[in-house]
Amino acid sequence: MIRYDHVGLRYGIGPEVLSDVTFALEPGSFHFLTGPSGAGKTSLMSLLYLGRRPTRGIITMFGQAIGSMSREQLVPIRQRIGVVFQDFRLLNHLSAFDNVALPLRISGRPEKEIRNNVEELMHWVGLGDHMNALPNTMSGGQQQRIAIARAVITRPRLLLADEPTGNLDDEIGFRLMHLFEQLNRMGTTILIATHNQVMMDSFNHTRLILDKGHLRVEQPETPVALRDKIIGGAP
Amino acid sequence: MIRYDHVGLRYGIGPEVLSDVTFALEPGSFHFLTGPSGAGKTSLMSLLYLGRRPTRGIITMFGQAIGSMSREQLVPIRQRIGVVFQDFRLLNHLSAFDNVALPLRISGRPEKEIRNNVEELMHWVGLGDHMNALPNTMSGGQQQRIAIARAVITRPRLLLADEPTGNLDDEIGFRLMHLFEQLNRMGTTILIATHNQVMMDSFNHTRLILDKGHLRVEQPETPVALRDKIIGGAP
Amino acid sequence: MKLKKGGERVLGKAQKRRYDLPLNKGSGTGFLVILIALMTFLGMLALASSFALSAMTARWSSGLENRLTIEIPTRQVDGSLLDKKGVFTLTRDIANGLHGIPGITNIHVLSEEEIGKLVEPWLGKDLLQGDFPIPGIIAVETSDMESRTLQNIHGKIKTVAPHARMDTHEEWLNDLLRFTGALNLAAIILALVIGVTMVTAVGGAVRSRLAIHRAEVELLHLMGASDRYITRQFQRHSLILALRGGFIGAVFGALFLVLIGWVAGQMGVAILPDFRLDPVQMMLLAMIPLVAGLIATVTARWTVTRVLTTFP
Amino acid sequence: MKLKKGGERVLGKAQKRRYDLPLNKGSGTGFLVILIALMTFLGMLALASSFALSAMTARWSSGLENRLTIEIPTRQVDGSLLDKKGVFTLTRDIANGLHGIPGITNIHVLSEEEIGKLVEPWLGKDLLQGDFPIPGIIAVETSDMESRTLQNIHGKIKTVAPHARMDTHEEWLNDLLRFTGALNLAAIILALVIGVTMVTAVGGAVRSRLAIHRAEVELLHLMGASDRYITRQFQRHSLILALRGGFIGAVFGALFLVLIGWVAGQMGVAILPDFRLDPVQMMLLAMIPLVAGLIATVTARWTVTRVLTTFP
Ligand SMILES: Nc1ncnc2c1ncn2[C@@H]1O[C@H](COP(=O)(O)OP(=O)(O)OP(=O)(O)O)[C@@H](O)[C@H]1O
Ligand SMILES: Nc1ncnc2c1ncn2[C@@H]1O[C@H](COP(=O)(O)OP(=O)(O)OP(=O)(O)O)[C@@H](O)[C@H]1O
Ligand SMILES: [Mg+2]
Ligand SMILES: [Mg+2]
Repeated sequence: MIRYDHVGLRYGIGPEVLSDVTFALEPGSFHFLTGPSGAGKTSLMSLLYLGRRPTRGIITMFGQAIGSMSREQLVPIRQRIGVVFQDFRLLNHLSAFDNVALPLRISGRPEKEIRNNVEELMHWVGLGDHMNALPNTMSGGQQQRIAIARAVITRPRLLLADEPTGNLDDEIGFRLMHLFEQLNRMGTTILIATHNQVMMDSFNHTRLILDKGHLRVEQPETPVALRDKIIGGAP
Repeated sequence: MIRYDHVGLRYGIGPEVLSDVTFALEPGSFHFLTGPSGAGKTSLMSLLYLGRRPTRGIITMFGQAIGSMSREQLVPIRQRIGVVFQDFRLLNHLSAFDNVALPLRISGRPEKEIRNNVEELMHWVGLGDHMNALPNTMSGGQQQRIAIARAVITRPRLLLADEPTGNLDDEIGFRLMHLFEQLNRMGTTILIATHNQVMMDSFNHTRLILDKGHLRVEQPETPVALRDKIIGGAP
Repeated sequence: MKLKKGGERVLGKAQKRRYDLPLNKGSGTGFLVILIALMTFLGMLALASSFALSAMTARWSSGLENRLTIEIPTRQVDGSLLDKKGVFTLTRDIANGLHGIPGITNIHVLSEEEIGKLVEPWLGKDLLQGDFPIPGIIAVETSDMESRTLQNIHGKIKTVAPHARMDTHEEWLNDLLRFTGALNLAAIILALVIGVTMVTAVGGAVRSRLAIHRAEVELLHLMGASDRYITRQFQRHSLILALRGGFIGAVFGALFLVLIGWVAGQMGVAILPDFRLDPVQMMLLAMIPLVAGLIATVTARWTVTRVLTTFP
Repeated sequence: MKLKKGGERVLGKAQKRRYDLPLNKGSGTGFLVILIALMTFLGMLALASSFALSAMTARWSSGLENRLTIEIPTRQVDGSLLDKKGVFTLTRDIANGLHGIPGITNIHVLSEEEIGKLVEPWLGKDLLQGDFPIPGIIAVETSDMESRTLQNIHGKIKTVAPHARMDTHEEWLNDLLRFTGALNLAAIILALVIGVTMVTAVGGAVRSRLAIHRAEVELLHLMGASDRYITRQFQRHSLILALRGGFIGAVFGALFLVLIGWVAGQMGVAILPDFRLDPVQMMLLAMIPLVAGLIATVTARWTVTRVLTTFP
């Protein structure tokens, strides 16, 4: 579904942040993206959510080479991608509800459907009683959960999450990982960037490891059983 | 040095986010602050860095009751506190260097001293070659390290850090925890809010546990040895 | 479902939805409104002045244009003086002679009383009550001021009374027209300045809003909002602000115009005797805020579209 | 150390340090500059106009104030006509009689030529070349217009020539003064509007900057920056913008004034014959941008201080 061929990225005249990145995400797959701070995870993500164009290489998304596409042609592709940004990027003047509803409104869904879906999801992430709160009156973890809800509300075909559990305690973190797994089972392709070793050890998914701009693929080191050993029976 | 007596906080007409919080931080002590997302950790922090006044209770800082103090009187107290915000709060128009130098400039130190100190510290946190970068061209972990550098550059008497390692991999995370320990040995009182169980288990410090606005104190559950068991010989 | 209690909330939502961007928040908008109000106010004054000016020009020049005066002095070419009767005869002869000339629409020989009125402010009304002769004056109206007509008239005069003089007021008229032309030019320049200021202001405001909310705009963009979706928000916002400013400016402008008229009336100083805006002019004045709205919308659309093309 | 190569960087830093807040970034500043330029421009025109106006008033009224005219008609009270010589004698007698009256500073008997010039535009210059009498006119200047002086003059005239008339121009003068008074009032109102607009604009701009950068300001505050430290930045920023805008406005204003003078000169239309700004007036005009700067600084200081008190 997603295919990167020798993709490189540099910012301005700086060094290459990503070089020769080649990989493929099959439909319905689940990957972790990891690597030290500054390795280029967020940069790779930004290529994936079309927030930036690569300086070289060929990117194919949903079967289309995006290199030659115009801005307007990218619109429908963008609508099929859900993103959890590392820094959340919530709209501070909109309530939690409206933030989560935003992608649905952009794609023009009827207001009734929006209301039902959003309310259900917000209960699910534990923010049922924070519907009308503004983001900057919420705790870091609450904001992160809104960001996640906003990313998944459209049931995107591709979900990109950058450090989605950095501000969450393990219980909620795992709860959200299970949400991702559930989406994945319903067909969403998922890529999660994380530093959280415990999280990666607990879920049995292929890892893309970035180091100084180079990508390598690694099958999970530890069996699922390790999760229970370390966490001691988390959900 | 810091004493809270039956302190309560509510936002506007909402419920009490903190109720009857009573504790003391002795000079030179090191505490973790933990609790589930939305428990009130950041709120308690904001009281500690004087970003907010409590709705009830008595707060004593550096031997002075701050309840009756005017805004101008708080200035010198604020200059003795270093804060790492959960959302970093870097100034996006200033270079990394200038961000770190800001507290020194506010307190009017000579430019030469500033230059030496800031450069040394930035090398220490691994950003020696990012001096002139603007914050929004840096990775999440790099930004977090700048935020930490800015908080410790003045060698504050009280250091408050809210989830300071949420965006960092374990190696750098531990490196920075050691920086905090070193500061602590030189006399700085430290309070770190975190969800990172591994981190808390690895360092042998008293924990303040917040749950639904109520605070309780807990001595470390695990011996220092546990760190090596789990991490496998990290620094 | 529309009539359910939920209807209100849906409306509330719908209204919120218009502003996915916090354009209506923040104190940056007050400015633009004030500025546009100011510009509209100035624009109205300028336009009203230019209406008044053209009315004035019309009135003045209608008193002079296509008019000429023929004066028959008492002293003849040979130095001898005509008596009262001589002047009268000569004047009548000239007037009669003019009747045949094509292009002349009216001939009026001023009576002694009329001439007396003309000089009264300077010489007192007693001057002309004596027996001595005064010059004759003929006021002529023509359908045009073409040189052929003038030459015909001039020729006729010279044959009858070589010492008579013809005055076409040309110099005075030219001065007047030049002066009002300059004022009109000033009004046009002012209108241009006002327009440019509005465009700059709206463009600048939109640009600054875009800069401030760049992150939000980028986010909408990344979520798959089309350029139209984003542009529309800025457009509508600018339109509303401009209309608001325009309305305020127009109200103040109208009040000011009425006030000026009233004050002038009170003072009895006839700055512009009998000048009244006609309905068409009033409509034109009332359209200024709409023009402001249009300028704002177009500027906003253009600015946003341009900035959006820099996005990936 | 100052002369080391590092010196430059230190300077660079020092300059950056002035703006811990990104006030100099972003496109919000262009506006304020334009707006202040506009206001300064208007202010200069208004002030210059009011200078011109007072010069005009002075000139006009100095032609009328403390002056009166005495007219000796040819027809006497009993209906008989005076001859040329009679008018002359009577005029001279009245003039002589006036000499003794206190308060009179100048007496001038108009010659026949002068009177001829007065009526020439209306009657042609030949009218007075005959033998018939014309009225006598005496122009009198007084040190004041107190009623005692006027009564003395009036009394003297009546004893010599009961049919002579005295004209104090009072009506015309009053009209003129009322008119210029109204214009001056308008100039004052305009100046007020300009001032208020500037205060609103700067206040609004500072407020909006504060709103936009509230997080940054709060951060500085939390880091222990005093109110003075923060206020200073806004103050300096506003001052610089206002001076820039004021300078631009002043330059355009000066150009415009010169242009108007030139155009008027070219057209030969003596709108204001011989009107020149004197050095003091030029200095006052040049001070407008400084006033703008002052207004901006004070407004910024006041606004920021007020907003800061809402901080914990
Ligand atoms: N907009 C930008 N302009 C210039 N350089 C950038 C920009 N964004 C990122 N970089 C640089 O690219 C490198 C990779 O950054 P990136 O954010 O992709 O790292 P990351 O793997 O997400 O790190 P972290 O785990 O700390 O979030 C960093 O050295 C950073 O300084
Ligand atoms: N400015 C505010 N106005 C109103 N409510 C607020 C505000 N800030 C926080 N809250 C509420 O107070 C509660 C505690 O928030 P706080 O940020 O202190 O939690 P936290 O312990 O830091 O959580 P996390 O681990 O997710 O960062 C939350 O329910 C939040 O919604
Ligand atoms: Mg990152
Ligand atoms: Mg928090």
